[in-house]
Amino acid sequence: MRIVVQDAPFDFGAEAAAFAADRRDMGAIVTFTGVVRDSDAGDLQAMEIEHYPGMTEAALADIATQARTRWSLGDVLVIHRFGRMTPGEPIMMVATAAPHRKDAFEAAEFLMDYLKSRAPFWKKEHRAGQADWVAAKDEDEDALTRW
Amino acid sequence: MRIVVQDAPFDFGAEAAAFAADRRDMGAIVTFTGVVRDSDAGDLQAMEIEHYPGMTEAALADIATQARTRWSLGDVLVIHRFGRMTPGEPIMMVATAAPHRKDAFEAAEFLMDYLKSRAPFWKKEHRAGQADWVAAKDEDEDALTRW
Amino acid sequence: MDVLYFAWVRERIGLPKERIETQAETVADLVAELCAREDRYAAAFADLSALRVAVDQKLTGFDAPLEGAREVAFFPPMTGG
Amino acid sequence: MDVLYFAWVRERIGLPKERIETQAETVADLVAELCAREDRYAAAFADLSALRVAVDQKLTGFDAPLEGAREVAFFPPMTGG
Repeated sequence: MRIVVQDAPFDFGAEAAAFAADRRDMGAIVTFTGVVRDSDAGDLQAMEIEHYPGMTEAALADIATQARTRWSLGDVLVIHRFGRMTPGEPIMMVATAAPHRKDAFEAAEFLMDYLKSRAPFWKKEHRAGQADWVAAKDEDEDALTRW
Repeated sequence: MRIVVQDAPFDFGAEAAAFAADRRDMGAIVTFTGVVRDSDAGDLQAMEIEHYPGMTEAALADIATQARTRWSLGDVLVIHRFGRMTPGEPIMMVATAAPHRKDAFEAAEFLMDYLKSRAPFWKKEHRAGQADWVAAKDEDEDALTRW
Repeated sequence: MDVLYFAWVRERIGLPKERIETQAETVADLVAELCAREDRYAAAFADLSALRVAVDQKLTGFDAPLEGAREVAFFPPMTGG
Repeated sequence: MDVLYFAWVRERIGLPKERIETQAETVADLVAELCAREDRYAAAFADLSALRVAVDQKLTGFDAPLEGAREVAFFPPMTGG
């Protein structure tokens, strides 16, 4: 299990390759990557992510440990950035390795659902002349009820 | 949309990185990779995959097109190998890009469920002195009923 | 018509592909014709529930008509992914 | 006790962290104390349903006791991922 919280960009392909390498006993690897999505108007200049140092790492480790308890997993990776990033840049990724695909998929979705609403990150969108905090969505909170 | 059927190994990290690159309008990228899993006894020498040239490509394209009809997707990638491979080698991968994570996850799971039971591939496991065709699992056929 | 066999169906029948002249109206009729020919066919087609069939590279059922078909393939349930 | 503010709560109150000496028994008591101090606190805490609280870096509710707590943090619903 590896949890990384950093402001530096990360190399999604290299992380995915390293995570998947030499998994002779894990038939299924799932990755999810969140990318800074431009606004529909195409005017997003930057996404800024604030976090709560200390609690962030603890919350992510707790979520990953819960996933390992609930599903048969060989390994879990969570990388989440904070600071300023531009459209097209990866914000975060999770990866799961499991003997079977159902466990790998469900655990990755569980990690994402919890990470969205239970890890202390806050997004702010910067457009020309204005900056707005992204509001939490009811559907993200509702997504937790399925687990 | 890209469908690849080949006997050569593929570089999962490089394919994942290329697929995820420059997705300014897609917030969510999901990948699934299937890896040759060793037997519990650790005696699997090779996995051999037979396929039906022509029908394979058509079936994969049809499954990917169905996914694009059912979910809001920006792109779909399917790579599937045939021939002989050893434990730890990637057999296949799918990747989906979508504005939102729910679409990316569901479409990737749909692709996998259909690809398991509706694309003309057959696996044979080689162990010391014997080779056995892998039997289809009822649970893989049952997985289709959820879509 | 080209008839193709894959996986253990291919192994049991002993060849991957053959050209067959037939007046069979459905896949089931073709199977009956083949089974009447030689034991290896009868052995391969003994349990149709363990087999799948594609006509012109599309999955279909054993009651599918063969009129106009150029290619019929028999194989076990698929195990991709 | 250290009190931390994040995102728009931090912006409204005007600082990320402060040390507060308090006898408040619960988080709600602490919020009432802060609101009584200055308008910017009252503005930040006007709608508690729009806020979340962590005591010693664990998410909890506004009725949570503060006995022994070293750090309390207030912030809006999280938007990670």
